[in-house]
Amino acid sequence: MSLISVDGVTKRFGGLAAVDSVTFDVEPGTITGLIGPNGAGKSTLFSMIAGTQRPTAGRISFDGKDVTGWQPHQAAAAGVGRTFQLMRVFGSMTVLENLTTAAHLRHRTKAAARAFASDICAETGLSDLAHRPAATLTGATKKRLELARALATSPRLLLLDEVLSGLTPTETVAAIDLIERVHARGITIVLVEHVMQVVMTLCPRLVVLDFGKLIFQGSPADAVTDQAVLDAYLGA
Amino acid sequence: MLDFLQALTNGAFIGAVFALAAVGLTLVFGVTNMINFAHGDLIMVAMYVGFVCWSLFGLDPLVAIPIAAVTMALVAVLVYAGIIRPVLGSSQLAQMVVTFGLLTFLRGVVQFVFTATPRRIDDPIVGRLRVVVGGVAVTGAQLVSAVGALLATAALAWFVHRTETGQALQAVGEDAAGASLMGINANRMYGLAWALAGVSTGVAGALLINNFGIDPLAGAAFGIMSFIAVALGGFGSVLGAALAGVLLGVVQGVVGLYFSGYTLTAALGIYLLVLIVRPQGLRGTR
Amino acid sequence: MTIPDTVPASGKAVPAKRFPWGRYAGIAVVAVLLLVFPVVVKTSFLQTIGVLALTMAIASTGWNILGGYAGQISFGHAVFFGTGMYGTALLVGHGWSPWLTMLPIAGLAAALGLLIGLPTFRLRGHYFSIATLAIGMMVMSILPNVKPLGAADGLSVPLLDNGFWNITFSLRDKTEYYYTALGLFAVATVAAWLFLRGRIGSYLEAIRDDELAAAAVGVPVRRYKLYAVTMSAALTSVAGSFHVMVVLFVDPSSSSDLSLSTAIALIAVVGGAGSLWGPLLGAWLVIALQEYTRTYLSATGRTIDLMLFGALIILVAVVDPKGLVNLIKRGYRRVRS
Amino acid sequence: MFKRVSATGRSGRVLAVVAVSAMLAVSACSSSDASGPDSDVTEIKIGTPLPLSGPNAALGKDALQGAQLAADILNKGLPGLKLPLANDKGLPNLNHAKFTIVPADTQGKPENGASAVNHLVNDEKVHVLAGALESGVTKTAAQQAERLAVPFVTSISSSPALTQQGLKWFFRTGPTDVTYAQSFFGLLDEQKKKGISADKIAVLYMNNTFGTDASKVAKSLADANNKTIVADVPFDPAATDLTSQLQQVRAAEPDAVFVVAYPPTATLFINATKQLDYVPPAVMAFGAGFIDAGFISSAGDGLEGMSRRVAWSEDLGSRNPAAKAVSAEYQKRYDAPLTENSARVFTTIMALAQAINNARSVDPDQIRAALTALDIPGRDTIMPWDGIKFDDQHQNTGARAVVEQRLDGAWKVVYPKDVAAQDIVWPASDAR
Repeated sequence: MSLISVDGVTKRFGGLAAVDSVTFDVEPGTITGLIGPNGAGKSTLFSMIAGTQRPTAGRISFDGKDVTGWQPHQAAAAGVGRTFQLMRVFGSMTVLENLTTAAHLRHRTKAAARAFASDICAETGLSDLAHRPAATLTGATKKRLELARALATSPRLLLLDEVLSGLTPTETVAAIDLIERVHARGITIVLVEHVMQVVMTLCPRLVVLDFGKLIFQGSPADAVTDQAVLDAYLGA
Repeated sequence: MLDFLQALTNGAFIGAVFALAAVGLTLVFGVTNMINFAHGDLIMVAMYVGFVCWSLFGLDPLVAIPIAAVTMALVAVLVYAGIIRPVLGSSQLAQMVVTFGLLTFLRGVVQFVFTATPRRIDDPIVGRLRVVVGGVAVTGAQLVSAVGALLATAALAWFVHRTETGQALQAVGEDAAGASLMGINANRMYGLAWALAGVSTGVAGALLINNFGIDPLAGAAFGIMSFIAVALGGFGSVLGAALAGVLLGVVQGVVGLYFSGYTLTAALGIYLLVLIVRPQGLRGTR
Repeated sequence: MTIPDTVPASGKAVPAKRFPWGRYAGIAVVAVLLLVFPVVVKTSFLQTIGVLALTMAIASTGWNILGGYAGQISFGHAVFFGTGMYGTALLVGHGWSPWLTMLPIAGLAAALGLLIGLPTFRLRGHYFSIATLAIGMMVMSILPNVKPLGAADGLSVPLLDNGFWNITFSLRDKTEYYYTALGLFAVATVAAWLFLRGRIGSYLEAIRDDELAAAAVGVPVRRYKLYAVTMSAALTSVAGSFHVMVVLFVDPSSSSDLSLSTAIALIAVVGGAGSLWGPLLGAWLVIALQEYTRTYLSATGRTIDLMLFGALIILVAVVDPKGLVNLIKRGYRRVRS
Repeated sequence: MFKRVSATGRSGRVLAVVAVSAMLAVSACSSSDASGPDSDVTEIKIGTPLPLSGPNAALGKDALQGAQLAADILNKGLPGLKLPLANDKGLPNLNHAKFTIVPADTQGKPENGASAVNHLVNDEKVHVLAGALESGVTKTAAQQAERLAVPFVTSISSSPALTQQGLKWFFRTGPTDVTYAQSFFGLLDEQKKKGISADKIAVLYMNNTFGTDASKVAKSLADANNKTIVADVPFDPAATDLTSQLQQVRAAEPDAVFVVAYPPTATLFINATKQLDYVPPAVMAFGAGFIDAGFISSAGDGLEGMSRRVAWSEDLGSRNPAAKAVSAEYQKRYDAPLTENSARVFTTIMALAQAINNARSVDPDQIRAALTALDIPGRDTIMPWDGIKFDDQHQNTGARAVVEQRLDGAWKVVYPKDVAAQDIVWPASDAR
């Protein structure tokens, strides 16, 4: 049974539909790339899955349960971790405190949460920065921290919103490596990206949106030959 | 019935002054996205400016209006450059606190210089004027305050909505970064917003001393009313603030006629009611 | 459902934090200072400052939980302080011991906090602050019409026999009052510490930093804000309960004035919002400044206390919005490194 | 970034300076009172808690000046002033001890009233207390004095409740609202005898301790004197307009209106009467508003025909030689007219002086005894009183109030008959 199924989901802002009756499933343990030109509705779709926005129509189910229009904290509790396109770290906290806060979701006591947080810290290579205030980090590190923070909630599904964009080649490599290690642990991943080739290498399956409509889903190989996709990207 | 009309008119007239005060406040909020808790006390300072003009140079409040306006514009710009600019980047808490400090400081300075003794302008030009229309009486002072306030409010609204600079002002308010990309100097716009707020307080102060006593706490009531008006009208909305100001005046006038003990309660009640039904205020968009 | 526990193949471990000698030393020093103060300082005036400072410190410790940690800046906390004053005054009038009144009244204040929180927590930033300010003034404007609370006249607390159980002592020497206040302050601070040290603390700070992100890591934002206001209101009302036993009188202006609300907030801010030290530090500085100038400088009718106070607030906000505590910490670090 | 840091450093120092100076200041005063009360008295300290800053600072200043004038006259004398102890240069029975006035600011806040008294007694070591203005403040100040067992004589606060709490150390030389109100009702009865309708009364008052107390008294007396309250109109002390409230009064068509207001709202009241061009047949003003010099000058002819109750009258003063001399001296010194508040406090200090002189000691119990035994005839005061003699509640039975009416820009006594300069002009509008 699929972990997420999005069924005819629509989101209208005033008149225009940012997401227009989109339907697709995500199987457990997969990496899915959600791509499309700017304003295609990727982030909106994300926020509906993560509960920060409520669909105007349609149905979203997680692990077989209807979760349409749930609250973000409910999503997190159910096992949906996410990062934000515009980084949203807890600026006044240190890196470790950021992770500890997230870890509290599954670890009630401070000690346990801290221990788990330090593990995540180590795994994501943030150990050296553990006691740095998050506000003082560079953009790349903030993105990494966001990913780590999502991990600290022990999610089953990770929604990664442009975690790779704006990284230097070396940083990108490191990030991809991290994502793959996370995936290796059986966490399902859906990521929104612009950087096509990355998505190609990372994701066996793509979902392409354009003007809020789902125009393609399938393998990267098929995507590059698909006319609709090409039109969307080459703006023909 | 006649009583009701009279109360209505009174409310509207004092409301006009609230409106003027509120517009200045909402401008600062709309552009710099911070609340100036010292707004009412800037009005108080303006009242003293008018008082000084009268006591030293024998200038009538009417003549003092431009002087007060200019002086307060300068004061506001100084305040902005001196203490507001440094905190624009910092937390909302810091910004609120700074204006609270300003409020306390202004009251302190004024009380130090003029002492707390209430001051007054002895019969200003409009003092003896009195108009009766269909049984509804209005004093010259009220008339002048209301008309002056409305004119000033209209002028400010026109400036913000119709002139190019005004547009720039709004642009900065909506998206400072974007605006600066368009080559607008955000910093200068912030200064301008404060200057305009200063003008509004100056005019309001000079108008008020026609029939109000002048003391270090004289601004408090108007400050409070302008916050509520701004929140009620929707933060940053010039028209909303103006309408809300008048509304507050009317409410207090009418309530005073029947439940005299509850005028302030009623004003606040209306605001809280709106708050629960429509958090963004009458015309706010947030 | 089962969640795959992601215990990772551990890479480089997190370096242990240096043991915070500074903090413990600080606590020790402050504790000693507070304890010896009334022994060293015999002036009733200064002891009174001590009592008042500690009382206000308790009140702003309450404010700090909501405003400093959860970042919900309230300008209506006088309502809770007033609840304490009126509640205790009323019950003591009915023969209760002031000590017994504190908890029930604190509970009442907490309930009030919930009541206020439910509608206002939908609002963010300035909207919330103005709303609390309005609610505070609303209460202030209604009180003079409430007969059971003495309307505009207020209530006087009947004078009880001296004794700890009655929180009534000789006025010749304020030492007993001082130590009672100190005890209460210690309890309040420990309570706040216990409340904040675990998950709740992290969650509140997360909410302050970024509500959206907080929700994304599983923080039920609204509920935790309500936790915060409950605790916050309770602590502040305890301060009121004690205060009314010192002044033995409460009326609308002395209990729910806007200036009281702002004082409670500003003390925390001057000292350091979001730090348990803030309220204590802020209270001593602010109260000392205010009482001293009022008593020794304003007999001329020309007061400079307002000016100084205003300047101080501006200075703090401009120099370091995190307050004096942060300045001290910085200084300490500079010395240390 | 670097700039910021350096800036912080600098202002950090500034902050430190502020903090340190506050501390220094504090420690300075801690060292100030090493000395306890000494055996043979050369100085008598009178503590005067008053609102020296805040909304009523102006009134507080008047009161303080009255006290200081009294002390100076007692210490240095005032040639030609025929009052007891006026020219003895100190207290004859107490090795010519001199008086010192020790003021303390209450800012008009009850809690400060308490702390001010506490500070005056414990640190300044004052022997007696005189003053407090707002009833709320006097309440807490009196409480504190009671617990510290120090005599406290007030003269301004008129809330009857104060002397009804059975306090042991609290005295009041001035009239209560009851006395004040009675003078008004007496006046109304006189009118009634003349066949002028004076039965319907409206009360327009601030919604604070002072206002509600005064109105309560007025209402209860109204019942007692079978008058009817036709309008009961409280208003927010911070109101910005009183027209609606005055309309409410007008609608009830009263014969007389009792007004209780502090200066700011008193102005609003006058504005309202001007705007509505409505002056009730009789306006009878309680309270500070209609005593404040600044207000009176600005209200101008807006005041014409309105009446106020006072415990001291310039009009009468000009007929009482002692009062004349004192007010002349006051005018000379502070170049301001001797107001009611200053006159009351002046009188209180003079009375205290006599009590302490009789007591031959500054021991609180002895002073208290002397106060209870005190009996000063009216002619030995500057007040239009029967004298100063405290009843078992420590309320001065001799305190009287007179009613003045504003006529041609001056206050003329119109009640009671025996001291009246002329009959009241009724309805007030005839005076305009």
